[in-house]
Amino acid sequence: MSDHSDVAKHVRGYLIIGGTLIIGTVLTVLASYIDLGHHWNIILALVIATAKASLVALFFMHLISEKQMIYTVLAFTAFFFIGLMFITIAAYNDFPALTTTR
Amino acid sequence: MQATTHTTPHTGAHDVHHHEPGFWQKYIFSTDHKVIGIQYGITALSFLLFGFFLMLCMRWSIAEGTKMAATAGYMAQPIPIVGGLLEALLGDVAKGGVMSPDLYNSFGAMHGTIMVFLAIVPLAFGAFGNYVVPLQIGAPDMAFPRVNMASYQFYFLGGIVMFVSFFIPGGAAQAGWTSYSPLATTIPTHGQAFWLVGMVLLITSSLLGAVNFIATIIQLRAPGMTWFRLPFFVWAQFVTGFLLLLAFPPLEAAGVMQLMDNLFGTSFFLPTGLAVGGKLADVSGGGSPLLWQHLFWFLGHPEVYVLILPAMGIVAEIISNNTRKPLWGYKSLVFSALAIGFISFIVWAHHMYLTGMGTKISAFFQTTTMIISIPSVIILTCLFISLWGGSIRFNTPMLFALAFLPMFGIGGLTGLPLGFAAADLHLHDTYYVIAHFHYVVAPGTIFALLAGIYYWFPKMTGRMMSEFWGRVHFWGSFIFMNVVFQPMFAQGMAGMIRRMADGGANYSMAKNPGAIGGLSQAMLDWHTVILWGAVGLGLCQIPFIINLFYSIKNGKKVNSDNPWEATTLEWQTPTPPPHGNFAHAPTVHRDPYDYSLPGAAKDFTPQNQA
Amino acid sequence: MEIPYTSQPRPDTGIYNAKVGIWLFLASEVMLFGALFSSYILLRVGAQVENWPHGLLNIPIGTFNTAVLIISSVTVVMAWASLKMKKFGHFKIYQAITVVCALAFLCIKSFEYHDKFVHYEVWKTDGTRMTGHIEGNPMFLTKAKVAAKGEDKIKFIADPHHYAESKMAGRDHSGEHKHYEIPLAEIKRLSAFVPAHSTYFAIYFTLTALHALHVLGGAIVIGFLFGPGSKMWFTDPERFTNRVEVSGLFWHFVDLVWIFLFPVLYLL
Amino acid sequence: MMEFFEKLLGMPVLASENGRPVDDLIIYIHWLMIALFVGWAGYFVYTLWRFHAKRNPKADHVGVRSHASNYIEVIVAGVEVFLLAFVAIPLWAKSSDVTTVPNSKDALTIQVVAQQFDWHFRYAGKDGEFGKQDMNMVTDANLFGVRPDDPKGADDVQVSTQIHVPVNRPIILHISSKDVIHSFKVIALRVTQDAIPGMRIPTWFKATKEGTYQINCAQLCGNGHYAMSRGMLVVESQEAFDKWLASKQGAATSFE
Ligand code: HEA
Ligand code: HEA
Ligand code: CUA
Ligand SMILES: [Cu+2]
Repeated sequence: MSDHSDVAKHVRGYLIIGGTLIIGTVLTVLASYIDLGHHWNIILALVIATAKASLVALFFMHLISEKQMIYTVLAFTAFFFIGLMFITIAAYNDFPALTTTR
Repeated sequence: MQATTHTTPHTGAHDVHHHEPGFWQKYIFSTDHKVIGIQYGITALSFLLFGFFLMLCMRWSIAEGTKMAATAGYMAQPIPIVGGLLEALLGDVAKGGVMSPDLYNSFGAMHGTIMVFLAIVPLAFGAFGNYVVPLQIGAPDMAFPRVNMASYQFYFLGGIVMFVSFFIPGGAAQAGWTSYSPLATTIPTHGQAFWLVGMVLLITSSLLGAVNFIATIIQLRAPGMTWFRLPFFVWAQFVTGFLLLLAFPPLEAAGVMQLMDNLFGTSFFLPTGLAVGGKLADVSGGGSPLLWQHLFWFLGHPEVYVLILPAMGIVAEIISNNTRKPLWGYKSLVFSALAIGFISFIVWAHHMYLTGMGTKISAFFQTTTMIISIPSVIILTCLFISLWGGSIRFNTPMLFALAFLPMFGIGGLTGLPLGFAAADLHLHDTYYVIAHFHYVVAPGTIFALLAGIYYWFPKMTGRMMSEFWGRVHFWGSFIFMNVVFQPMFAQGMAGMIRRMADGGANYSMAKNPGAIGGLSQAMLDWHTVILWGAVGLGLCQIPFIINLFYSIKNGKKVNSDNPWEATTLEWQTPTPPPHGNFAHAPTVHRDPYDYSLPGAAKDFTPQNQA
Repeated sequence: MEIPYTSQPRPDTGIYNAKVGIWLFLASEVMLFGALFSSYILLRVGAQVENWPHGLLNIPIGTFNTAVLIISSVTVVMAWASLKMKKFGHFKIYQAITVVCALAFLCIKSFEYHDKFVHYEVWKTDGTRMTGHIEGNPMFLTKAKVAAKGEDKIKFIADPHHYAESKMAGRDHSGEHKHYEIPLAEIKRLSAFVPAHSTYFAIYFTLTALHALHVLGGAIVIGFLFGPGSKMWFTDPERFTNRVEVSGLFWHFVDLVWIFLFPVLYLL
Repeated sequence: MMEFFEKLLGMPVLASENGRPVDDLIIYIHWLMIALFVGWAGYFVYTLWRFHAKRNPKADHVGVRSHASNYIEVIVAGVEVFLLAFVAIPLWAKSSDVTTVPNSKDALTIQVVAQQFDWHFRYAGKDGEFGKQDMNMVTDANLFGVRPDDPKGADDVQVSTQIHVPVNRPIILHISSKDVIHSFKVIALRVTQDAIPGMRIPTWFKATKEGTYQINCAQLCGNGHYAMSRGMLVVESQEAFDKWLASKQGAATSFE
């Protein structure tokens, strides 16, 4: 993708991000010990996880500077993944009135 | 390129003799997309025949089952000819050559599985896709030849596993091709486990295939082959690739989970408070049967478009070629195909209306289901209109391609009532559904695939198949297909439930004279008609099979590399195409279907002609 | 004709074949793990609290393992960068570390698994429940298996606390490890923390095992490119670098999945 | 008109109020289908004859120039939208949501549990209230997971295979299953609902004709699926029904 010189530039970035990820991990753990009320714990943990994940995707996987084609593919994938997850969950929250589960 | 317009037979042989690979290298472990395509083709056709054989046995026992209504008590009839064989091979489930309900259920489940995953998809995607796509886009081969070979080998392995499962104690899977839990888990035999392992292998195969196809179409298009110069067939395969790539993994996940349920006693799909005669005493419960259905149909619906899109592609190619004019509305065809691919990911729960679905969600899925019917309407309309103004040649491929249109039309139209939850209330799980989808996949897709075989056979072998026997094959198949499936609409509308080992005899008026809403004798008698229709259908395939194999060596030689005078690139190669396909890399100068160009010398102008 | 763009990017798309391939493959992987995550959510929402035994996993170990994977991810990208900068030696070192990390991860995971296999829960007929160990730390016992061995009771060392204490009535929470002899007659169900124990452990083992398989696969590929595969550097460095990049992309994805698995399974 | 189409489509007898709109919907949509089919089929046959290479040796590169087809597509879409918005969706809301059952105050509620390969039913009894239930209590002996500690359950009536319901009165069924998925279907009453273990899903119908109706199991449920046909639903006058229910009072039912 890129010539040597700016790869060299990136190298420091990679190490910094690596460090950030470790810190993020520690944060998640600590956050899980303080009780912010069940939901907030979940949300916080997922936010941190998402942040870490995007770091990996953007920099380690170079998504920050990829080609159109790949963005397109991933956009569709993301869409269908969200569809699968949320429509299914929605279906579970929309049973006919008086339906009992469990 | 003029060089290729007069015949150049056996270039294949010439081309490869400098590094002559051995038999195994050349035919079994080949990485050449053409050989792999043919491997796919032969295997898939054999499975198609096998799947049909299963169904013949089932249809026989259904037709016999109906006899029981009239005379009180179950007069089991041994299956003629093969009954003894089945007993010998399968043991108790076929005692006395009679089809037991268990055997009926395994045959039904395996018929569905084999037809969908081992016959039609491998034929439409694996065989035609592999052979034709690289040629049509002017590529030397697939992007990843070794992955391509692996894809076939996984498919073959999956096929073996599925086939072997017939002979294990208790026989093959019995829970339908949909394998709904908890049934799939409560049946005490290991057939289901084999089914799941087989599926995981087949899914892996499709994934490898899909990655390869998409990468190939994106990366290996010849110079000048822009997106909107791709033949429609390539577009169809492209969309199909994405469906397989993104819809299959959820089923793989579900398959793994059901495997865990069956082998390690987990409860992914087993709810609390299940009481199957204490059998499940030791499971934790807490799972959800609906979860399986969601994951299955998330694949299941895109899968059905995997079955139809390549067929539409083939039909489009053949119609354009034999009307000697471009497809009408090429762009709307392409965008419709893309739309179908996209929307097919969000309609899956129209298979689940009766699993207790609230107003909001059902409204959503009814709407998306209606939306997705529109692009199909557009595609068919375009194909119909493409005929207008053409100069139609009625050769065998064209006959099959033309027959596809009304047959798919009927199947598609009857999908509409099923798409409305309230109408589905009456039609769900009746023979109406069976008729609906068989009209799309059997007289629909199968006809398209046969058309493709007759059409590309000369390119693969350098010889033509017999035109006369082709017509015999066509008219026979056309008539009997309808004899088999048309009555099922009536049966279904009358309320005949599917997957009944006795064809609904137990619900007949004869059985319960007192009850209102039983099946009339007339409805049951259709079974006999259908049985003989199916037998006739089978007989009509004999001329085809003979024709196919006979013509490889003895068919009439083609007098050019382009016997159909087609415009697309696969016809601009030597016949059969050598390893590496093109003598020298083609450059594309024009749209895929430049037939009857005003002022052109001939009534067709190949894509690579400046 | 030879297959084009195996190492040079295609002008109009700007990518070489293998990269398109791996991204497509990763897309399908997203759907695979996506389906499992959805299942996790639905199972969890559907479960009665007292049947959702989380908090039993060893968080420090989990954290450590996460760190191990992250480090390996850094080394992978560094390895690729080194090749870009024509430093083959560095590449070797970094990839070596990666492989070691991968193996370390797998070892640690297998110890975690074993811990669970010998840790039990009993459901007594009187409705009370206890977690703990059985004398001699046997694996995978169930009521049926005990009976099959012809024994009529188990020697049980109870944990001081049950995971669902706060939420359920009628269980045993005296501070210390009590020893019991529980007759089979009093046992409704006996299960180690194996997949069959509950939907939680079912999904936990499925997800982590599937992930472990990916780690193993990745380790093998990277190991190959580190060892025999690396000869290619001297014949076709361009293409070799691409291979390393592609294997790296896969590895990062495996890491990325774990980044979600860890909080979801260990912490929440 | 409607009758004609019912004959044409060969629809089975209809004996319920809720079934009427279902049949109507099926008929409307078939009008659209028939129109499309006949129209296109006619066109199809004509073109094949008209443009046979014999009659039309030279093809026209462009072909159809008009955009008539767009109108056809728009019309199809239009009809579908209409059926969706004004027929199908409202109808499903009505048939799936039992809280909106017409004059539901005098509705009769029955619990249904399917098992391989039979049906079990539970009436609330005199007090019109069911005893409490708990899925964790479900066993072969206690299919409904009834809590013995609840007095309300004392007068509940449990029967197998055959149920009786009063005519012209809305009946609400809470359908569940003990083992695998079945589907409760009475064709003449146009009522269908999957019976899914771990769930209790309500549906309703209002029979308008007295008589005995066949209960179908419409979901593959094992090797006895085809023979799960013993279930019968008897629609009778209110008086006859009351008498029958009284006769079942306290009569113990065994579930195997
Ligand atoms: C290739 C396969 C295929 C295709 C293309 C389709 C296409 C469609 N299917 Fe079908 N379907 C299946 C295969 C397929 N289906 C299978 C296998 C099942 C059963 C699975 C199981 O339960 O085992 C099924 C079941 C099924 C159901 C569930 C039924 C039930 O279980 O109760 C539903 C419900 O919505 C449905 C709807 C549709 C719709 C709306 C379309 C639409 O896409 C159709 C759109 C097409 C048209 C509208 C035709 C337009 C044509 C014209 C306008 C021209 C007409 C002209 C002439 C005829 C001359 N299908
Ligand atoms: C692609 C899918 C596909 C195809 C093509 C078919 C094809 C056929 N199917 Fe199938 N069917 C299903 C998918 C398919 N089916 C599914 C998914 C189910 C539901 C299963 C379930 O309930 O779980 C089902 C169920 C099903 C039933 C309902 C069973 C029941 O509910 O109890 C019936 C009943 O008649 C039936 C009949 C037929 C018939 C007569 C054909 C015929 O059209 C077959 C035509 C084929 C031939 C005539 C063979 C031609 C052979 C060659 C050309 C080979 C040449 C060979 C060489 C050269 C080596 N099928
Ligand atoms: Cu019960 Cu089918
Ligand atoms: Cu569908």
